[in-house]
Amino acid sequence: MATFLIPILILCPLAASLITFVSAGRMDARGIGMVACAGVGISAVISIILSVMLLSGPVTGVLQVTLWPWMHMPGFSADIAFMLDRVSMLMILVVTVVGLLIHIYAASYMYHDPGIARFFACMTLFVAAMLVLVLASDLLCLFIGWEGVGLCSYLLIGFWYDDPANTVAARKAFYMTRMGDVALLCGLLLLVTATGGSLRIGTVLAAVANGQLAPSGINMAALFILVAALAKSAQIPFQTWLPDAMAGPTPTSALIHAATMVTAGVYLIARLHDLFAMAVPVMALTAVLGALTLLMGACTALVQSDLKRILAWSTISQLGYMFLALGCGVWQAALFHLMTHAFFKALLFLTAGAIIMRAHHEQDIFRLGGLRHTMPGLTAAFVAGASSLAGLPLVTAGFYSKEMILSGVWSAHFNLTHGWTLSGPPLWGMALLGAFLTALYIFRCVFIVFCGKAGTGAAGRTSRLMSIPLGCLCILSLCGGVIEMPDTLLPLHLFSGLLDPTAVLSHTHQPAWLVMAGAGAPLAGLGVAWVLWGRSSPVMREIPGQAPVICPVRTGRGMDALYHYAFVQPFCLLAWLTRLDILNHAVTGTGLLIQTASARIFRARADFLGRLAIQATRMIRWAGHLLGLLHNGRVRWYAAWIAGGLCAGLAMAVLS
Amino acid sequence: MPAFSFNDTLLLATALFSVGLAGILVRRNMVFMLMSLDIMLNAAALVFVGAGARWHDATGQVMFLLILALAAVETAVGLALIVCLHAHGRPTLDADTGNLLKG
Amino acid sequence: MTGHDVFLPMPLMVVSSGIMVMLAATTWRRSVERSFVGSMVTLVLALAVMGYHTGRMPDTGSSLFIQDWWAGYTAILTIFSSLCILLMAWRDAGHDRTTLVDEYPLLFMLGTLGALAMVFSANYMSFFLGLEILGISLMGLAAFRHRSFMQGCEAAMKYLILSGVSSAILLFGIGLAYGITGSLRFIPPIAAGDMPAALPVAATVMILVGMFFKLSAVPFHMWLPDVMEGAPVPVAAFLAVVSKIAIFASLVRYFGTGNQPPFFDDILSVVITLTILGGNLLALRQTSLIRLLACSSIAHVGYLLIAFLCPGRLQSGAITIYLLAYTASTLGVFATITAFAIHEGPDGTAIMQWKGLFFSRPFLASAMSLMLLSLAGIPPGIGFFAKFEIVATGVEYPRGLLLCVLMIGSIIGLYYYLNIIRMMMTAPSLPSPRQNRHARPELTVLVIVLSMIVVIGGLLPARAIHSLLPAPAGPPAVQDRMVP
Amino acid sequence: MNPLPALVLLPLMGGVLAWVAGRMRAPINPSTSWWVVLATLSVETLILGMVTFAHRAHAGPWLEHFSMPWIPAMGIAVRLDMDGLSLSLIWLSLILCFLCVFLATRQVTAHAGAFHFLFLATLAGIIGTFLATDLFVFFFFWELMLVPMFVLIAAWGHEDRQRAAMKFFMFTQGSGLLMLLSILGLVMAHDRLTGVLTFDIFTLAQTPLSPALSMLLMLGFFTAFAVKLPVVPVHVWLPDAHTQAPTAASVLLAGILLKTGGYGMIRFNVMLFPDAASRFAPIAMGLGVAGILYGAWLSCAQDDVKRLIAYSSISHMGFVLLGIFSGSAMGMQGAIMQMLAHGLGTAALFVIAGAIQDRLHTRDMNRIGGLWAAMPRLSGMGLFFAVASLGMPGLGNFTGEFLVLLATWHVSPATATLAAIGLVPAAIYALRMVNRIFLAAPRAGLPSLEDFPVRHMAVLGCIMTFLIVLGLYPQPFRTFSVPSPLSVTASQEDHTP
Repeated sequence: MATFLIPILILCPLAASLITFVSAGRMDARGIGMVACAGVGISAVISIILSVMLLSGPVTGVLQVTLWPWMHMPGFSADIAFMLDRVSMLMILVVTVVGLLIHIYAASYMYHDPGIARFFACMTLFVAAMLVLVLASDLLCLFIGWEGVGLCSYLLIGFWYDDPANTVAARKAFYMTRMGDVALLCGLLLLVTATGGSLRIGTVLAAVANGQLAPSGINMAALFILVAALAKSAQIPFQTWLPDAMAGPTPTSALIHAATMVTAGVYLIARLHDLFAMAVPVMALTAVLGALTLLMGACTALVQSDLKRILAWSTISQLGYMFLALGCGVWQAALFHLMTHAFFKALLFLTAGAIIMRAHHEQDIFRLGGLRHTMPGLTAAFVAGASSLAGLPLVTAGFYSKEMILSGVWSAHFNLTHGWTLSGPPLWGMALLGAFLTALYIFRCVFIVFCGKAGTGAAGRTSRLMSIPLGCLCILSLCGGVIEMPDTLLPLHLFSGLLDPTAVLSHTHQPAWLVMAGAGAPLAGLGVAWVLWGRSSPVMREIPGQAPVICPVRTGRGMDALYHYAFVQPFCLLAWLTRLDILNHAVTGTGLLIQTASARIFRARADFLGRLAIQATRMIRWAGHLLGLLHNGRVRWYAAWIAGGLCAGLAMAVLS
Repeated sequence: MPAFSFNDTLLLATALFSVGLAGILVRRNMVFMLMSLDIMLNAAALVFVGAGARWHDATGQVMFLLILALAAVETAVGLALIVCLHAHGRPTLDADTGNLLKG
Repeated sequence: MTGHDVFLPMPLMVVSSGIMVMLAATTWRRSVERSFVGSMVTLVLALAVMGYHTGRMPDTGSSLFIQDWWAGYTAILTIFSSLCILLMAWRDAGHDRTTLVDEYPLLFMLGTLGALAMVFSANYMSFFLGLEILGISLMGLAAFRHRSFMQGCEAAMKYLILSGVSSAILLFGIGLAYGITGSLRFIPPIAAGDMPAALPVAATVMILVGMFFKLSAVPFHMWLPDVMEGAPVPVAAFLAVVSKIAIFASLVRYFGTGNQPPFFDDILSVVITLTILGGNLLALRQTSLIRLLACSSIAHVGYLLIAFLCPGRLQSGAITIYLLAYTASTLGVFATITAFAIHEGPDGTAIMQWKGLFFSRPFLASAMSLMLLSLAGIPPGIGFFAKFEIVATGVEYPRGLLLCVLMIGSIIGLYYYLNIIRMMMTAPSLPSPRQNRHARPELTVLVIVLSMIVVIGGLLPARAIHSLLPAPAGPPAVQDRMVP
Repeated sequence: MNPLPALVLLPLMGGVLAWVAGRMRAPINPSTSWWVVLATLSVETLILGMVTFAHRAHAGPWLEHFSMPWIPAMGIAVRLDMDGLSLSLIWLSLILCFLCVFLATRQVTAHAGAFHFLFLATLAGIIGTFLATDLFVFFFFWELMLVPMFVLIAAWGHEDRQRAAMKFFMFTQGSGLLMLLSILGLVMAHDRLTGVLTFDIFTLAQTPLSPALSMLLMLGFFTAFAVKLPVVPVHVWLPDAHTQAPTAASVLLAGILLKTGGYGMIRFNVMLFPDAASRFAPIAMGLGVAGILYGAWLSCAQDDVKRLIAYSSISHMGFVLLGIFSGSAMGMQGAIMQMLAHGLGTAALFVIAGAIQDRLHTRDMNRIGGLWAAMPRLSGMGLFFAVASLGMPGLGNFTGEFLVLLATWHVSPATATLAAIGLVPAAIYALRMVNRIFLAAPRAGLPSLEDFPVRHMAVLGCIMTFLIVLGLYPQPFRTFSVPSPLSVTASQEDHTP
């Protein structure tokens, strides 16, 4: 029964995708939306049934399904095979449930778009690919999903292809992730060589545990996979594609670029955590990159003015948290944060989408304003999402997951080679700073958008079809976190117990002030944000960085000036630095370089080998011409040649 | 009693042959070229005569006669061509001007 | 040396008596048609009597003529080519009613007679006679173009002087050889006791130079393009095919397939290299089709000489099939040119005139392409197999350098052959006016027959491979039966 | 009745019929020759189907054998043998021919009969090449197929067709001469050792050769195949030929003609000279990687759609070379899969490019503009095949590429990494094409265009299905298309039925 359900789980959205694609132009928007929602809905139901079966009875342990052999030959075998364990169960739940909510929302959001069929075809195809990704029990099979989600992401970012900027953004996203894919492919090749021909996750992990891989091999493989994950999850140094990816429709941003696809990297590393646990340097690298990304993302989010870009940078920053957790070995915390992040970030995006839609497609937060009067419901939803993102203590899901990460990071310790060690507290400090900044930037956004004087007028109302998912996501992002709590509050470990009953994370020995600090940082951020942007006469309305680097200092305002120098100026600097975005420039610069180089070569006549061939033929022609000159038509000259030939022949014959 | 040995005949023939060849190469007048050609052919004929004398064989003389006939025929055809060219309005005898065909 | 065996091969006899009859007939009544018909009948008769003595006459070493399989084969090729060329020439001559041209076929016949004499000759004397009969009749033929008389005369004059020079050299060499050995037997001289060692060498080289001139191997080739361009198209075909077959047959007979002098290798290698490269490079820049064919025939001589230089099991097959391929393809090209020339007014020797032929006359263009591809050595033409055999001999008797030269030459050759095909495929800029199309059934038949030979020879070349080469001067070897 | 000669001769005879039908006057429908072609292909498919399914019980590696003396004096015989590799490649050829016939050759109106004749003649040459096991016969067909292809390009191609055709012919023919030298070298070496003059590869495979000689001979073969494949320094002919050829010829060129190079490398380089091939492998693999990167890089800079696809073929063929010389069965199978998938995918892309050219009369991507709005079906197909060409897992190309990379990784991880890096520019060129002619803003003043009709979509849909099946369930093809070893001769099997 259960083995039956897994293929159906994947086939439903795939079928929906095919139907919507083929029916383009023959079915009305409503029907398309229904088909898509039905496809994803059925798989949501199936995934809930599967979870129930897995947790409570008929199926124990891991459910393996092998559909058919893919490539079998001496030295290598791969199958189209799926595996349902608790990690993938969590993931399919997130994917299908959040996916369903977003689809319902999108059915209304995209109702008037002429390309709705293409949109839903891609969305459902994405869901199918994502399910393949999370369910695959063979890493090569996972790679199908891995590339498939990338393709769908490309198609959806460039959905409104009339604007070249959108397609450029789409291609940028695909290229950057493609680099990671190549790394993943190399990692797979390394692993399959080491394990002797199989990429089954179980086999790979067993091989790692048995010591079939040399330590350097493990490190290399982990590094390759890390690069892939970094690219997919837009971490340093690949972060630049994600903000641009906001060119796509908002539901896409919510589903792909916030809730699911970008977390594939996190999922992959969590899946292979045993492998990573053996590669300490890579773990340390993961942690450091995660910490750096979370800080950088937060800082950049602080100076953005585009609503969706703020959310995009915040996604990068939150993914940084997950990578930090993965690096510190607390992969359960990473997955927990992945789940809560999916809830609140989907909520934030969807709400933002609704706001933007009603505000005549205005995305600049400084042109919006005072929206709490015109759209109270959306305000409530956005505030709920924002507080969950900021991790306001106790009442939000984000608090618990972030707390879990923080406590995990505190006790992390890396033994690098040659006596170098890296311990948790500095990373913890960074994460805490990040928590503070998170609250700061998201509430800056909240205050600017919803408080203050009214900006662009709002029109219409949010349809019921859109509100239902918003409501559900509100509930999830507020209450979804209580299943796992810090020991200081309550020794409740449902989530980590769910993932791995044998290894429940508990940090009983940690001091209580850690939790207090973790709870205090968002509150402080909220306070500062209120002071800076929330009051009736806000300190700053301008975006730092966009205006001249030195922001207007209002003299005689004591505290404000202090705030300004303490926070604004460093942010300005940071913003300036991040705006410069060396990597982004480097990437575009390299692209430009390649382009000019190839253009040069082409201007110089196709390619130089062709040129060579042309030169050769020219030489031959020239030789022919020279010979032609010898045949000048004079009979005496010809006779002379004969005489010369005779003499030469005689000389050769006699002298030889 | 042979007045000349075969080698002496050969030397003479070679000299004649060279004279003929040089004539062809340096003279531009077609009539002179035909004459040089005859000299060359006769040099070859002389070799046959000498060789026939050496071996006391009549075949050499036969060849000599054949070569004479050839020389006569060549001269005849050549002169006929020159006459033809004259008739078609090309009075010059300069061989170098006849280079319509080249390249 | 008295008492040559009075042996005359039958074809030679038939052809010479035919010529005499025709000469006598001119005194009776002059008629172009009768003259052509008479010559063709003579040639067909000669073909018919070919088998009469073939292979049964042992080489006693003192006869004037010999009729072995090699001679028979080349004689058949010669007579067949002459027939084809006469067919081409028929209407060409008839086209030109201003002067009575019944001596035109007669001259062809004389040329054929000379070629046959060379092919059958086993003695310097008969060889020399044949060579000169061929040469002198060619002088007459070359000047036979009335449309551009000056060029014709110039060609004849050039041929006269240059072939005179080469004849003189050849004769000088023969004289030396005679002086050394005292015999006119048609084999390379071997140093006798009291002679300086250089003398036979010089004799051989001079004879070789004379033959190279007639074969138009570089650097003795310069006359060929000029003469072929100046001469009428059928005469050019005669020059390119008949005279070359005859002289090559003599060359093979003279040097045989074994006892080659030591210096022979070097000289021939140099000449082959020069010939292939020179011929092909020269052909690259030609705009006249006839000149191009002249240059390409120079190159083909080079290929043939490779086979000649590589004694081995495959040599005989390679030479025979290459001769056949070269003859058929070249004749085919010339037949196509003749067929084309009549229709288009000018004689169709400029490549530019062939532009767009595929659209106006697809049959002609296809035949032409087939022939050119065969010359270039592309299947399904017989030329493909012929070139394959040549390369095979080169590989069997390792001659790396010459093979490299052959490769380069073939690639260059491919370019200019393809260039013609490409030209025929280019759509003409103007729709060509439908000019007076005389029905020329005999040329159409000729082109079809030659095409069939080329294609069938390419697909079933097995029947054409036989070891026909003359035995290397000595007791006659056991020979295969030749298929008529 | 042995089906092998029929397989070769049938297209030829059908071609002649089509030619005759094309020259018929008024009472006969002008598209008769097209119907003749269709009928020929159908019969051919029937025969092939019989060969495929009737001989399943016959367990030996060679499915069919045919032999007939041709030139006994030289030891040449018409030897045709069929194994899994040739069978699958012939299937590929037939599928692509159907694709051409349905989608491309009907557009040819000028001299349609001659066009169809040449088309089928090329096919006959290609099938002969795939079947021949006598080196002379192989060479004969190898040269033979060039001629009709040359005419196709030179007479029906686009603006610069003749230069392209000349280049194509010169390169392939010139390298063919090198192969001829090698063939004869091998035969003569065998002759010198055993005194038997034969061109039979089963016999020749057993010739003991000195290392230097075998290397030399192998290089001669390699050069010819490298030009055809093409490998990077000698690829110069390919972009021009592909760009200038008419659609059907482009499809044949990219889909099958290039495969003859790969086929030759497998059959005549690796299997005839295993030692020399393994010694040469590092260089060949280097060339393969160079081809992958260079082709992809140049492809990224093209504005001409067909040229872009042509350069992408060079890149894909680099994988084939890499796989063949990786020295393992896995790499070989990867190369074969890659050949099949590339044949299907690139052929479809050429058909689409041809359809665009037919409608818009340009191949310049700057002047085409976005077509999705006007022609969603065509654009959707274009998108699919572009994605296949960038190596999307789950489609045929990926299977091949992965196996090749895996086999290469066993030999040299660095090489495999370099080759894998070639997948990044692959994404760049494929998506660049997608975003310039399919998913882009439509050009101003676009005339109303006719989208692909349903029957065209059905044909392309079949190709799509093949690609997906190759990508997701390659197992039967993989086991099916294994080349048979030369140590087991087909005739031996015949004697023991």
